Amino acid sequence: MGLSRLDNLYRQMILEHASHPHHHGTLENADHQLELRNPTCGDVLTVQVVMQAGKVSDVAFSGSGCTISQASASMMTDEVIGKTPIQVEQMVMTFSKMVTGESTKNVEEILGDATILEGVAQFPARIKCATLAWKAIYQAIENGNKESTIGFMRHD
Amino acid sequence: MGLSRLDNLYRQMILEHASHPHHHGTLENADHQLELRNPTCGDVLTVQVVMQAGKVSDVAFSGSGCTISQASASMMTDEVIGKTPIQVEQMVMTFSKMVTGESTKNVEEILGDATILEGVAQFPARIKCATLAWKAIYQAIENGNKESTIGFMRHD
Amino acid sequence: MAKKMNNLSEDFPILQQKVNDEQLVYLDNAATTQKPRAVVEAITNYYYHDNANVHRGVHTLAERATAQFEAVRKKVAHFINASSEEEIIYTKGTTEGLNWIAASYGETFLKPGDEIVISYMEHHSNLVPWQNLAKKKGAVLKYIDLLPDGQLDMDSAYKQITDKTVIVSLAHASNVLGAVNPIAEVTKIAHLHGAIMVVDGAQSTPHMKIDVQALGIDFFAFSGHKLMAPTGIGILWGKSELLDKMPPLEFGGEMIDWVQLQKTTYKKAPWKFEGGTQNIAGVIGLGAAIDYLESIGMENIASYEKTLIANVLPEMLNIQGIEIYGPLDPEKRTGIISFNLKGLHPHDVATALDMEGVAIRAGHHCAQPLMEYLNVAATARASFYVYNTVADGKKLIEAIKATKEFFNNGIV
Amino acid sequence: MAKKMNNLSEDFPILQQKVNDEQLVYLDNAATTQKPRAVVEAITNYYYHDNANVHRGVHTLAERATAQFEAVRKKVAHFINASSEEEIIYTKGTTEGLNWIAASYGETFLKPGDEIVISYMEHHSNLVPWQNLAKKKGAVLKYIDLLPDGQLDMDSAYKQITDKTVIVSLAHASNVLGAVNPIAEVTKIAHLHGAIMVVDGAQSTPHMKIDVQALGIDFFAFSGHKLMAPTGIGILWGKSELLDKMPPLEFGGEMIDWVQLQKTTYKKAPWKFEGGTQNIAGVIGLGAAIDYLESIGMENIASYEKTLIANVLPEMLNIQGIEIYGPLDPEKRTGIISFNLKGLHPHDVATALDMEGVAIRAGHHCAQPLMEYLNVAATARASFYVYNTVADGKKLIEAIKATKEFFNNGIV
Ligand SMILES: Cc1ncc(COP(=O)(O)O)c(C=O)c1O
Ligand SMILES: Cc1ncc(COP(=O)(O)O)c(C=O)c1O
Repeated sequence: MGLSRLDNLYRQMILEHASHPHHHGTLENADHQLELRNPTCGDVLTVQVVMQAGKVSDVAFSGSGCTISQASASMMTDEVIGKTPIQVEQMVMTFSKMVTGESTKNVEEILGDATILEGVAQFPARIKCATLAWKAIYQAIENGNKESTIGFMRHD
Repeated sequence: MGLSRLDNLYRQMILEHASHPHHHGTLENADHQLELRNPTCGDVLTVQVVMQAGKVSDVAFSGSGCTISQASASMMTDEVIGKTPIQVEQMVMTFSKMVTGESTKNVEEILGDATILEGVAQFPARIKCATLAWKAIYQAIENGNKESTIGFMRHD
Repeated sequence: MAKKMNNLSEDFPILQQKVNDEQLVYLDNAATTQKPRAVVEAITNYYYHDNANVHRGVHTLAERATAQFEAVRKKVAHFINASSEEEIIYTKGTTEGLNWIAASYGETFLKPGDEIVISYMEHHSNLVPWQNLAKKKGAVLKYIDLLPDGQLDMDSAYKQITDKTVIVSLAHASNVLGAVNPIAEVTKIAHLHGAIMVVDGAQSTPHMKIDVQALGIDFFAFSGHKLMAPTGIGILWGKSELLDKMPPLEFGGEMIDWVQLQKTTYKKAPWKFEGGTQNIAGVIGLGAAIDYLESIGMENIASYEKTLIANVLPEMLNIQGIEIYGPLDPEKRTGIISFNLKGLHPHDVATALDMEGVAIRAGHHCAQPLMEYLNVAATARASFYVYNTVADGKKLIEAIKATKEFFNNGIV
Repeated sequence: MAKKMNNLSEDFPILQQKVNDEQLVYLDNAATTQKPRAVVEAITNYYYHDNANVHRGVHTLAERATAQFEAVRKKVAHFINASSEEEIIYTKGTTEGLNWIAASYGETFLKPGDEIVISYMEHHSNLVPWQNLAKKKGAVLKYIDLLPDGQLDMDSAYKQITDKTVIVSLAHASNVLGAVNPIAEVTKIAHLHGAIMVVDGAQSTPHMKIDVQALGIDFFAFSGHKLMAPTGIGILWGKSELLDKMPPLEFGGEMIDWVQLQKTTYKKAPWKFEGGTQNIAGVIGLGAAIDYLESIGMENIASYEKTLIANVLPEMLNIQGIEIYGPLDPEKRTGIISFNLKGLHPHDVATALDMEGVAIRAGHHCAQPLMEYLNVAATARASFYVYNTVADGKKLIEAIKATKEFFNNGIV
């Protein structure tokens, strides 16, 4: 039956992250923050980052969304803590390649648990849900905004 | 050979009217005048009318155009002289029906020599060329303009 | 009835396919509809026999193309009961039609302080053009409230439409709630205050007999692709006396009467609005779609869809944890059913249903202010058309139940 | 070369027909072109397998449609060598593209007293939008002269383009004279004076390799239907940094980022310009047409057409009483040949040729100021494409001769 394929997308760990997301909430002392909207469904995600000694020391996200976007955000927050902006950038690139089905190296090493989202590649309509949080943190760090700004999600 | 069909359109009398059009020129004392443009080709025709005792007493046309439009204009001028506005209207309607292939009564009686243009019905792209002069005189009389105005040719 | 309803799907090759190993059940008709063979073949036939540019040509193909192109204009006039085919303007779709009214009529006649009245249920295409116009002109954009079941609140309509109102613009049928609005009644209010009445017919024209004269309205826009016609073709209807007063917007091509170096005169409506080469094959396809719809009969389509909904809706309401938006009485709605399942995001629902072969949509449906009004981030939306069957409805219900099961228990 | 030129017509079912009992010779390609089977089948295939609305959908068909729709954008970018597919905007055609530049860029950046420079050979679609813009903004519309053989007069270009010039807009190739304009050279002049360079590519894109970056220009518009693609689809290309500064014109649908009751934010270019459901099947067909053209090779098409013209033109010039407008050197022109026969109106010529199966156009070709400049009421125009052959050219010559005979002697 058709639904059995869903297991490829909604792995147990993903469902758990979605129902009990890590680092969900807001930070008082964020150095960077950014609001990003998924143009397909209108879901909004806000990511806040605290940097210390050139590394991400704390991170939080808020906003509602689907299972994939919530789980992806939750996993992202777990993985970026302790990373430098350059490392985060590499993670975002790797993640983006993974979920669009492009081949890329050392995925597990770079993405850790978030590798479990690779099943999204078989669900092209959900790629944007998965990448939302990653694009948000990338733009947040890059723009260096203390004030909340609204970022752009590329359309394609 | 394909060209032989042209005889249906370009009857000898039509070619003669086109090369030596009747009432071609301008009138000094026109009661009504109107300029009409064939939207397909940009040809322009000006028709002038003098009325006397409720009848067309003189008429002239000017402007360049194709064989069909020149011949049709020339024949029109021959036929409308001495007619009342109501008669002219009937002629214009009858002519329009004839060249679009609609059935209508007493065509020869109403249109006289201009009946020879009935072959136009087989050349739909040329209907506008044939009707230009007739629509011009109809609008000229109806609008009652002493000043030259520009009329509208219906698009279809 | 020339056609048997339950066999219609045979006319649609796309419906005879499996998606994710399951028979396709296409329930995304509010987004776009599928095309019967007759429409696709009309396009093919046009390109294989008659293709030429219209109006300007003397040769045989050009004449054939022009005759067909203009014949469809007459057909459309008859289809919506316009008083003349000269009131029928070819557009790209509903969005372009509504934008043109705003950009031509609106920019010409609106003054600072004037009011434009729309409702909370409008599609962005019948909202943002007015918002933009209001901002440009210093006018005020006002919203008519909805009743709790999603119907237009007529008390609010009476309050919002005032002597300052210049334009009232409403969806004939909502693309989210399925609600059908009492256009004739609102039009009377609008006209009482000297305002014009614009109607977004994108979601009504495919599903019911339209009579623009009986509605008493001033403008009406709809899209071909939502009624089995090709993409890229739509219709803007307007009353002749209004069209005559409106400036054209796209200059060039057949809309022109006479061009001088510093001055141009234009043709009459509708041609003055049709700048450049039109979507001729789209027009031909639209004609074939109207023929197809009329061979069934718009009244028959409407009543068949009502039966379908009367069948599906109670079963959906029986699903635990479901919330359905819009009126529940089949007499007051079209075949669009927006819903949410408790604790599940509509995006996840749509993905799950897709695995079952059931194509629905999830999101804001280009109606973000309505989402806010309903206090939801998004909804799932199943939308039926005349080729759907009771069996399709059953499959939808089953798939929704299986989806709930999957997400609640993590198993299939 | 993957395809043999002399067999191309087999790919075009419409060309395999008789018209007025004579084999059709279609020489009205400047008006619109015929479609190869590959293009029509791409449309059919889309409607029979993948049709859905793009961008908004989660289900399988929507995903397929979106992927194809966006893939064509990449293909077009490559076809005209744009630096990114984000510079490729889908339009209805050239006319819409040029109008959008005038209405968006022009209305935003033009000030009273500014100058717009075009030429006497422009199609109304590249003339009336600027005329209208100039009138609205209190700007001045100026014309570059032509040389006696119909080529752009570069001395005049140097004179007309000044520091007051804000926009220069020229046809890449004339639809009457066949002349190909030295766009790169004019662009340098325009840029020297701080003006932007707009190019009407309607008559060049079908016939030669386009490289918008090599031309150095700022905007480029063309129509699908003139290069074997469906009607109702065209492309507007613009430099990203300009598109980013331009306001959208048609509001609603996928061009939107976030809509609030009184305020809306838009997507980035190109999507912000694409309001409403696009001509999706038209886009798919455009992709198939580009594939077909590239399977021949744009350079091969250009050189084949030059050979064809080099063959036909001298024979036409030999006809007594013929006047040909435009440059006579095949290196300086496309396959458009406008002509008149002494004492004969072009309308009569076109009707006569149609009786011989030869489809040409007669009229002002939407270039009334050029007609005035040439001091003619109208011209006949034969226009060739890559599926035409030397035999088609011969048939044209014969038919012209027979026409002369008929009208001069009243006999066939
Ligand atoms: C030079 C030129 N520009 C613009 C156009 C307008 O193209 P379209 O009618 O496809 O918008 C044409 C074709 O008619 C043309 O030949
Ligand atoms: C109610 C309503 N209005 C307008 C539109 C816009 O139609 P289109 O995208 O065909 O321009 C739609 C469809 O998306 C709609 O449902």
